[in-house]
Amino acid sequence: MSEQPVSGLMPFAGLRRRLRDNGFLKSLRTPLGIIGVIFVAFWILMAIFGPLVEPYDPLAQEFDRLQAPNATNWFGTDQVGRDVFSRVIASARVTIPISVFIVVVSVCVGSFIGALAGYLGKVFDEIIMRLTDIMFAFPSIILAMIISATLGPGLKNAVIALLVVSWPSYARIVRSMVLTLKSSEFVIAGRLIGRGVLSSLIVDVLPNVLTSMLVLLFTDFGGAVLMLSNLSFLGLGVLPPDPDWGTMVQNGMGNFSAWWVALFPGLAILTLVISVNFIGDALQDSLDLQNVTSHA
Amino acid sequence: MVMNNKAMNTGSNAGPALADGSSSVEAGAYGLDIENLDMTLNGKHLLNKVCLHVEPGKVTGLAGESGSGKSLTSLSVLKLFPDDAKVTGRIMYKGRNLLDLSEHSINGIRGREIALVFQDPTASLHPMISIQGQMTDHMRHHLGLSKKDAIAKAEHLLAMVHIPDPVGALKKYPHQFSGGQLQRIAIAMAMACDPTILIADEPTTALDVTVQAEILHLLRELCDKFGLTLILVTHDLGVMSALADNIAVMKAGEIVEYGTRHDIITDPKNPYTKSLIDALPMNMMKRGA
Amino acid sequence: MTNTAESAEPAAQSPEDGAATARKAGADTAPKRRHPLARYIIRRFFVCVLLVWGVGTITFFLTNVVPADPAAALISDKVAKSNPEIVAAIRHRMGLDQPLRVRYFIYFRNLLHGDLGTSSLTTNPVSRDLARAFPATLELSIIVFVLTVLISMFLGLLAAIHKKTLLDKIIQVFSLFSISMPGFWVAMLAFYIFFFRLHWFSGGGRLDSSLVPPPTVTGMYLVDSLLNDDPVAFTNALSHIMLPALTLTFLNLGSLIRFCRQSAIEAEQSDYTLGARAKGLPSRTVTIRYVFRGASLPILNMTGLTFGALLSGAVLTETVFSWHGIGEYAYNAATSLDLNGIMGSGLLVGVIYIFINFFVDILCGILDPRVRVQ
Amino acid sequence: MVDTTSQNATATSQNTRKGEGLILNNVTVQYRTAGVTSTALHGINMSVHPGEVVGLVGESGCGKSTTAKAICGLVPVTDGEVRYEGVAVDPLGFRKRPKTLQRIQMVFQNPYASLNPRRKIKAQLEDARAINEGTAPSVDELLDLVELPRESANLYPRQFSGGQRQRIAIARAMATGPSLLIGDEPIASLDASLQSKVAMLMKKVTRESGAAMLFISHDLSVVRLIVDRLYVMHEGRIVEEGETEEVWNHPKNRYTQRLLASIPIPDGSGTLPTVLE
Repeated sequence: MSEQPVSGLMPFAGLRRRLRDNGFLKSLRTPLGIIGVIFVAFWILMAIFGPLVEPYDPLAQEFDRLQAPNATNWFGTDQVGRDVFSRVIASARVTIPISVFIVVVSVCVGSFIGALAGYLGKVFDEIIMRLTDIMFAFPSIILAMIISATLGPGLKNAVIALLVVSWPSYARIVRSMVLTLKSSEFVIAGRLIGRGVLSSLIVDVLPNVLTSMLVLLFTDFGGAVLMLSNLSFLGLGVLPPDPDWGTMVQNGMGNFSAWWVALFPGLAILTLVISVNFIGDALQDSLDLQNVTSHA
Repeated sequence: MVMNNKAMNTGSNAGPALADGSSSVEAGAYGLDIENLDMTLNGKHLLNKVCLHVEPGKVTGLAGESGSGKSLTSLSVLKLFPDDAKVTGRIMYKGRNLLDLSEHSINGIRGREIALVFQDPTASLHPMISIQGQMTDHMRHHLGLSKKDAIAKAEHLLAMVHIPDPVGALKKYPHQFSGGQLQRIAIAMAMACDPTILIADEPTTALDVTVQAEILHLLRELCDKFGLTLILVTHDLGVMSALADNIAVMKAGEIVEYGTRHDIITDPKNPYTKSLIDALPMNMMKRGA
Repeated sequence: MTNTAESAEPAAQSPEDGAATARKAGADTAPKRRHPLARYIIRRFFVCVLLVWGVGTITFFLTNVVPADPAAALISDKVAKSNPEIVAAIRHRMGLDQPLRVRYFIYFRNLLHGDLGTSSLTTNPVSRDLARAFPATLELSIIVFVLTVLISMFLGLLAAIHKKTLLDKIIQVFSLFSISMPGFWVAMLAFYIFFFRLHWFSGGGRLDSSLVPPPTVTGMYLVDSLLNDDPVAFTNALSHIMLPALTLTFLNLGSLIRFCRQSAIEAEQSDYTLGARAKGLPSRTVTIRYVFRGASLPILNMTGLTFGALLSGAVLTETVFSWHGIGEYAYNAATSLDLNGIMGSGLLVGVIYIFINFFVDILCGILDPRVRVQ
Repeated sequence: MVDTTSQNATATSQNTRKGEGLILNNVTVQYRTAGVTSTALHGINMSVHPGEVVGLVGESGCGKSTTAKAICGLVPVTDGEVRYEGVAVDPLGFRKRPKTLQRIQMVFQNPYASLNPRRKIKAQLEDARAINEGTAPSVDELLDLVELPRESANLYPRQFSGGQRQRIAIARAMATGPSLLIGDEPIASLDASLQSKVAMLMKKVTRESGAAMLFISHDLSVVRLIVDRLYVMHEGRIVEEGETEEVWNHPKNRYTQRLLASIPIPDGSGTLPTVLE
């Protein structure tokens, strides 16, 4: 008696239709939603077509030092004469993909560990929960700082540090969701008709956790960008001379009168993070609406 | 005075509407008249020209399945519907239309003249405020009693609803009582300002059948002792048959039939009411279905 | 919402039968548990001790196990390659030639004696540096914590009361800005605009260099200057602390406002609020006595977490204002790879954070009758 | 097995099926919540013979739901034993559920949580049909069985009312060809008019397939309608058992008497239920 082909696994078709049904696209049409979409689109384009858009080579120190924004250098030049505008654009190519990577990987790792902890329970659950408690005992940036300092500065180590710091919160969220789902009737019914633990997890539990995970992906992406910039600001993330918003703002620390060196990279971070948060809020509101209606 | 109203209700008008709904039969007992109550909330038409005459000093039952609008009707009497609901019609009480009252003046009636008891006492009482706090705050607001007098009255009320050790109970918190005891406390709280009308919204649905019997006795006792006008909202026809004098049956926001308890239960005219009565296990047994 | 749901015990939670049986047997005959609050505090304390031990283990793991050769990590590669005997000497001094178990024991013994090793940057023992820097951060954190909690509760509850109005939208956008801005950048902007350009506040350091810091009693200039009734020092210290305090407050407001708003909305839509309105209480009383109290516990719990975010923020902002606290110390340690300095400050911040949450938990336990009274 | 349509034929008399059905002897279940051990079941002795329709009634918190869970292995039994067709029922651990025990299926109280919201009805019924030892009825036949339109197969659970979802849950349970169906408060969340209909439906489908049924509810009047024999449970103990009409008309136990007396009779007479101490 072969295991039934698991037809329910392709959730994305259902998801698109459900998002359209519950007005996620409608909620995007609010002023905030529109601004959010515009800026996110802008930054994605910058990340993809950066090299075409950058007027100058982000690494070339070919200009006079600390020039205020002018016709040639729209955002002025930094302390070693590099064009700030080109570096801001170039940094998007680094920060955005890395942040997406961090969030996606930590969501997957966290969800997997959280699901197992929630589902297997007892000893495994206890160990995972105590471990996450300890990880939460450190304020996030400080733990990341310690780990990346020990591993040595550099983007690779910073990413590792951020992954280690981020997965516990997802593990906790997924664990609590799995705990409630595990005791819900349709999962028990699945076990009663002979479904094994793994198949029950994949067919019954995870599809119902997935939608909330997607919302988390959006809402936490901004956090990942900020954390990466924080580490770079501390000199533990992207190493000079590579362009990164965090390090660029730190360069501005040295010479305060040249306000443009620090202003524009910070603005880049702000516009990217706040626009993603606008979209995340819209997604959250429409899903809350959807959860309410489905159990009316 | 038994209403001999045999008015067949084909339309949605239920029972004769006494001109001003204020003619009192027993001394001090007041009824109320709901006339063409209509409500729409974000596009959905929830109540459709509800007309109901609540006889003073009697128990008027509002029966119907979930989603029939019976709870909404009872809450509308105290204007406890969401602000963005569009409501028309009149609810005549003591010659005034409650729907036209300002928030300030309707507040004067809520809990003072018309009181409410909810389905789930564990949810409608604040978990972090003591029983004394929740029993005396509205008493002191409406009646202007001093703290000492309010506590004394609260003890008397708890004794009236057969709560053991009223003095000790006042100091406790809701989580220290069983469901049945909490409902008694909620009823005592509703009776605090000697209301003329008590609205009980599914008062026994959340309780076990043995506890339910005790609460039904308590409600009957209060009605007889204080000449209280009771609006009993429930889906349970057994509870309705035990307590209500008149019954209005609601379906999809309309009153489909109104009559005395005996007529509605034993000789329903409206097909929907008939289907409800036939679905009762007792009647299914008889027919050997 | 089917309101005909019978009260039959929920099929899902089987423990309900057991607990319900106890409750069903009348509240008084339930097994009497001696003063539940004490049990609650003791349990929280053990969790607290476990967490501190966990934090210590993590820092040990990171310093002694992760880097291939902890000694080499302390000195620059060039030196390590040229004369191996220096490396051997350091290894011996750090006890690295001992088996891991023994080093673990030594590490914790040192910790208990407050020995966090010496900083490669300042060459002083890390614990002395931290002790000197701690009051500055403590002073700043207390002010920021109080400001953050008060403002965010006010704005959060205001937004909840005026739900879906323009005011609510403005507060929401404001908190989104606060969440989305990088701390170090905001600090620099504030420093540049309000000190460098507008001179509204004095910037840089905790006191003008021309003034003599008040004799240290608590190490906190504001308190010490008051104790020595030295108004000049007090006003100067105040104007120095305002900018970092306002910046850190702004950075931490965002998430707490959103949380307060959410808790207040949930309390406002709850059944007990409807019950209070049905009693005819004026809406102001309903809001303060029922809605705020209902929302108070989750909000209080959240403030404990805010303290964590605050300490993180300090690391990124103290440097901009050259505020010589733990944050700046951690920053300098990080940027110069002073491992002991980083571990020490990380450990201290972790332990402070654990104890803050411990006290917040206890406070929640005391305020919540469901825990305090069984 | 000859299907007797007359509603109160005693099943035990024509018990031609082999096997001893469900036996609970001296089953005790304890829970440890927050350091306090509370006992939900104190030594329960119960049995459901093949083809029989048995009722289990009691108020909330009396242990009815724990009994249902113990029978399906969803809760560990602290003492005593649950046996079905001679096979001991062990707690459902991480392994798949043993074959014989797959013959026990359950219908739950909350229809809104009984079906996987992400999968179509057809997929969920197919999963159940997969473990039917005989020839499982087709999805269409199953939907006819529970009086639902055949097009329902391609819809999602959120497109159905509470009553319809409960019918689908019954169809899923019957798709496995069970020999014992457990109804754990299956009608509690339904509208009053639906409750008797769904209860009668459950009896019809089990009777037609020759399966036994344990119907658990706090609503005595509905239970009386469909069961041949019943147990009354109070605070984790069985206080009375016997033929339905016998227990209904001549209850021996004090608590049963109090329970029966407190049921309001919908006869329009306005008599309050009596409260016995």
